[in-house]
Amino acid sequence: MALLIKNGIVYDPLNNINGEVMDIMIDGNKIVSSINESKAQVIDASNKIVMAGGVDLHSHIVGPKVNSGRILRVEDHYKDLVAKTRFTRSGSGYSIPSTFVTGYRYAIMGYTTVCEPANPPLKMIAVHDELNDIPMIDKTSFILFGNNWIVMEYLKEGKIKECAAFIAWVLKRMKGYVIKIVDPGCEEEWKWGNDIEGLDKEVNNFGITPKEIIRGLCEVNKLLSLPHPIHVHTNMLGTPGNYRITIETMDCVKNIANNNQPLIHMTHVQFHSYGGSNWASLSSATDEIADYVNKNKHVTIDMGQIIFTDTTTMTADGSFEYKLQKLTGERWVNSDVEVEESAGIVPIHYRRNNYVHAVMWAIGLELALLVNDPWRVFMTTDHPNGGPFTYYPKVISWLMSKKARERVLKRIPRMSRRRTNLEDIDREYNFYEIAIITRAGIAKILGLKNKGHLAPGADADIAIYDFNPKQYDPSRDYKEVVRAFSKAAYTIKDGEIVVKDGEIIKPVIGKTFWVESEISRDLESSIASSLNEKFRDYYTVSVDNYVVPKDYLYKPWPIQVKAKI
Amino acid sequence: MTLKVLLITGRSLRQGVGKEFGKSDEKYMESVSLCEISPKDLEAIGAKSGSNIRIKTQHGSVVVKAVSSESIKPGMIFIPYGPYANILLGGDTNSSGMPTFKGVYAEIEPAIEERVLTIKELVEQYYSR
Amino acid sequence: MVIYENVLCSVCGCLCDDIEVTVEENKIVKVRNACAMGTTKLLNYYKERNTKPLIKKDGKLIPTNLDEATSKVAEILVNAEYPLIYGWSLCSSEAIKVGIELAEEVGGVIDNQASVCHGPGIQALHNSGLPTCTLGEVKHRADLIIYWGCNPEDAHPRHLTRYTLSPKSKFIKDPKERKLVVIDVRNTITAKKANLFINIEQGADFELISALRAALKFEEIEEERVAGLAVEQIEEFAEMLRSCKFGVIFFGQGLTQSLGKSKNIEAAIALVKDLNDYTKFALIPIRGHYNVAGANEVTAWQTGFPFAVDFSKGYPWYNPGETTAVDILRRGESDAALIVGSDPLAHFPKEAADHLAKNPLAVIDPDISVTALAADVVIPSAFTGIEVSGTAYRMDRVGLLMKKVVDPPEGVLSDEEILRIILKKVRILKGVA
Amino acid sequence: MAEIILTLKHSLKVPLDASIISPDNFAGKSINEISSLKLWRGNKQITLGEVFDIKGEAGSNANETVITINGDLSKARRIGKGMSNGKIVINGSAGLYLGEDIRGGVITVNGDVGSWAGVGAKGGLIEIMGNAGDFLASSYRGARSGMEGGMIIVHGNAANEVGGWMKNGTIKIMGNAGIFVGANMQGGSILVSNDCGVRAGAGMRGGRIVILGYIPSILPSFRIEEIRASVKVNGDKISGPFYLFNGDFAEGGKGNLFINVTKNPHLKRYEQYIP
Repeated sequence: MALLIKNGIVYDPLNNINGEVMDIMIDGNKIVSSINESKAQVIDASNKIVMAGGVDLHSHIVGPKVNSGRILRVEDHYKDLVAKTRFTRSGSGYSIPSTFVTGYRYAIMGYTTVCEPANPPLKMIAVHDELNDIPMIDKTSFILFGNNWIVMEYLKEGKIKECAAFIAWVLKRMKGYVIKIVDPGCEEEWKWGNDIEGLDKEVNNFGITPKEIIRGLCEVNKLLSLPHPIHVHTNMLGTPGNYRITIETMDCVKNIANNNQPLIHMTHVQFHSYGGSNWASLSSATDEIADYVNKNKHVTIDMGQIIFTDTTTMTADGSFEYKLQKLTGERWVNSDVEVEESAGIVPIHYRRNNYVHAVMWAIGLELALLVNDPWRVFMTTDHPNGGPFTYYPKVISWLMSKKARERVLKRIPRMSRRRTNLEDIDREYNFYEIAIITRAGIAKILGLKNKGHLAPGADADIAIYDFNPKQYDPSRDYKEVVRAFSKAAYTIKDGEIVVKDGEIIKPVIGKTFWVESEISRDLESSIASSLNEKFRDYYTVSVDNYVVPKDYLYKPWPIQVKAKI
Repeated sequence: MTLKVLLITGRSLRQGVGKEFGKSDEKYMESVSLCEISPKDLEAIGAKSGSNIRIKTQHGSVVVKAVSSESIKPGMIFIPYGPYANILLGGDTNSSGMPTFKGVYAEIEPAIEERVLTIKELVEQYYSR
Repeated sequence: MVIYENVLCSVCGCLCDDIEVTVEENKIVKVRNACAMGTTKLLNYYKERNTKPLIKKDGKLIPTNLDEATSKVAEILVNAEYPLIYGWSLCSSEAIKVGIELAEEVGGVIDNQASVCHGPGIQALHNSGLPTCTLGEVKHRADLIIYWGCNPEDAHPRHLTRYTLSPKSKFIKDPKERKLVVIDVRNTITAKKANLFINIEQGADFELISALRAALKFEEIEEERVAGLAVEQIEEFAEMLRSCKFGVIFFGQGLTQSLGKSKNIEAAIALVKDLNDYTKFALIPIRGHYNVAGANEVTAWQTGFPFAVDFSKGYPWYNPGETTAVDILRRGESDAALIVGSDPLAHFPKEAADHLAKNPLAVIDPDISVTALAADVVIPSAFTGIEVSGTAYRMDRVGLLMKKVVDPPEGVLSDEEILRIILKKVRILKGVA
Repeated sequence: MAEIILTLKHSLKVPLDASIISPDNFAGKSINEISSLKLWRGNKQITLGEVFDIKGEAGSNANETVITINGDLSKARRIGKGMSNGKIVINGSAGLYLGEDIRGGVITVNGDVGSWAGVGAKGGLIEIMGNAGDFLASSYRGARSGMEGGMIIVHGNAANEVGGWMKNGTIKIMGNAGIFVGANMQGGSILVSNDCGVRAGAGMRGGRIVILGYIPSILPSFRIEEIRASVKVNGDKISGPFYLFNGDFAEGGKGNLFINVTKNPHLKRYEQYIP
């Protein structure tokens, strides 16, 4: 069906459109350059903002760890129960919403694509079983490789091609999109209850260092021509003084870079930008981090903003969660996955009057405000680690309004203000930049050519927000920003109106996409045949039962790339 | 004579195999209509391994076959999960959803003259509307 | 003749995936690698089987067709004000998804066997968390394996050989490095294999754990004996726990069903947390049916709650003790029930099961169960993992895809298909189709 | 004081969510308005008037309103939810969550109550003339915060886990209590006038539990401190002598367990450990 969005105020940074009043035309599930207007359904978007559908780079929405979090936090659901309606299923929300509610709440905010950032391959049947139940949005999964025995063994032996072939095999068979690295090497140590510090200590039994793992996987990523750089949650998350290891991580792959192309994405950098030497002396080190990012084009980052609320931390960084529960005395889930990864979960309540939490809050915003190039910093809360994704409108308002930030700053501890830079930063984002850090830039770094923009040929995933920049000033009227971005006037998914006035009017099923990097036949078959034995020795399941068949996905959507091997 | 014991119910391999033959199969019935008991207690009530005994709790009473077992401590009996054990168990879960399947006060006595009901007879006797 | 390799076994929570099944003319003639339960199921499942839907007329179950039977189930559910939909541990994840949608549509309560199995462990998780791992972690690292209140040699016959004592390990070169401890009230066949058998007093697990936690903190225990054991023995055991490289406790219904129930598991979790200050330790519930873990997973991601979900007010609500099947039945609160892949008349205390038989009752099951004998309508379904494929979750929550190796009898549909027909009929009756 | 009288019309077959029955919700409303208040019976939404005969009148505000309910309400849940003032009298038994989140006022039940009575209580008085179920004045699952204030009196027996995660306030059980009295308790006082089950105070980190009758055993993670002549509960002095145990030190706790010496001769062996 044809759809005409008339007279919208369009922000489409990938096509250099900055607030022009124009029409967007849709035919079927694509944006087109012309339609038969007399047969099209018309949406009057005058005095409203039109953007491509939002894209979330990093949000823990499915997987065994997320679901353990759901089971852990029944009391969290009790305060946010969601009844069924004519169009929608029931569920529960707050920090770890049920699958249906997750899809609905994203769509209501105008988001149409979300990346689940941390799944161990062994649990991919579970992941896709669950992803199938997330309606409304397109989604994908990042696969954890940073502590994988087979990866570490190949890298130790210097078999980079074999390592790349193995990773291509996993991404294709298990239906994943990105090489995700969490606390490289250290999680293998944590599986013995040990800790290693620094990037240059060898992992016991494997004779390889975290730095070698990061560099090796960065090379692999290049060899496979993967659409997104390695996605790195580096070591020592959440530890005072960790900004040094963060810079060291970014710097360790610098000489692999060419053409100034990003080749490492550092995720939820808020948790990795701490100065000081203990919690009492914690300070912001965003000056150092932002300075490095500004000077080095091979790096992109996302914020990992925290929100003052009750939420749940969950990460493949199991050793961090062990330390966090010792610190807070909270409930603790740990879940180690054979051969591959670890994971942990601890509830947390970020409080405005807590010195540490207030510093963390400021750091997230500082990162977005001090990195000059919005194409290399993206908005996330590392949902639900920093806070539920439903707080994105609030984060947008903080970025757009110094006044909104000051309102919070006035109520945090004085010492937190002194140990951070936020008070002195005047920068305010405009809608063009907001469109970059919430969709255009993210689609670009994900290598999703049909997403994040509104030119003909793009997927017809569109958000329309009821905010008139001629009437309101986002700097002054930041509450209007929160209102408008919380409930999209319209969300259009694959050419259909699925949300109107902030309510779901049509439930749809989005695609699940993954990457298939085509490597040479010989290499592929030699790797595949070596796996039977490896699986017999290492796993408790056979290769046969490990892989996820394509038709297991409700709406499978492979993305092919050509490898260099 | 009558003896006071603690009743435990649980899985057994025979019951696990028996259920796979089907609930109407004799092997299933045989696997769940028995009670493991220590030789000492069996002697104390004057019964033999293989003879029928009656078990009573505050919730009900049922006849099953006694099986002498060295792995059971005196003062305790074991009945595999199944319709016979259920007659003897209460529905109070202490608000947990879980009834007390283990550690129920019971009395046992010989019932040489009595017959073990088939599962069909059991359902008809205990559950008919 | 076709030989299928790496078939999944649809009996217990081990979900062994290495079964070899030989099929001749749509019949399984040979089974390799499976345990006694698995072999028996695969070779006998089709015998004495009812393949016709049954409906009760004049007090007797008589054969009918699928259309009449499904209409009757839809009618029973739509007419109820508080229907109970129970079972699911012998169904695929795909069927469970339809079951949840059905429960939501009719405003009923959906519960699964975790309720009377590992539900207390899940309640403990709400209060305490759970340090755990997959079975492969145990295979490679565990030098101390504890079975507490469970007897895998009877209930999960391949557990020791596949996952704990005997499998090939990357780090443990000599199997003798592994120590096996069994804590039980009975000297079971598993206990007979143990390096150390702790014959505990019935119902005193919580006391033993309290004493162990005290001993780990080097606190003096002001008692001579706890849980039937000398305090010195407890202190020695605490030292054994503390000094292993990687320890794991598998717990079973000896903990979940004894005095204290969820509190026993909370205590065990606390013990394992304490132990992680000294070494690496994990806790794994040893789940019974092949997809009881999956029933919890799917229900949790769709509703936020793992079992016992009450949709009567349009949104999901959960509280074991309130919304669990046995409690609802004992209080006499449900007014109809649909049982799928379960046999509560064989497994619930009579006091609870009685109420099921008093109200309209429908059963979907491949077998004629004890419950089916008392039902108003019975619909036979295909065997998942033999006649139809589907997803199941191992006791450590690893999802696996079960294969189909033979065709179901003519006219016999999967649980999922039957439930979809019922859901459609419910929507027509409610006028929302 | 104005009184509203609700009389059950038919016996309840399925659960009734009676959370709207509270002085706060009735105050200032006419009989007609009260009759047409909506509530859930199973999966059906009905009006209060369909379930109860309603007579009398409500006060203009909660503290002037008394609600009397007659009938077997053991399937009615959440009566008096969140009430802040006024009075509810139930002539019969009540179901689950009686007085959930009560903040003030008085609930009297001339009968038994189901589990989770007084869960989340922050104030007020609940008096139960019969027996109480499990989790009396305890916490919601996963929430780790039990009763925060007020008083709950049970004249009969209470089942398991009385006062779990309790923070403040007073619970008095005049009869017997089940196992796990005051589990994970953090503050406040629990008095059991008669016997109680095992594992009293398991996981407690603070607060006091006073047992006047027999207790089969004390957890091994408690330590005897001394013998006290008397103890105060909510300002009332209760004479002993009492063994004072401290624990649960598995949780590094500073809770106090007072056990009547004369009713528990089997605990005499602990006296050798008194420092």
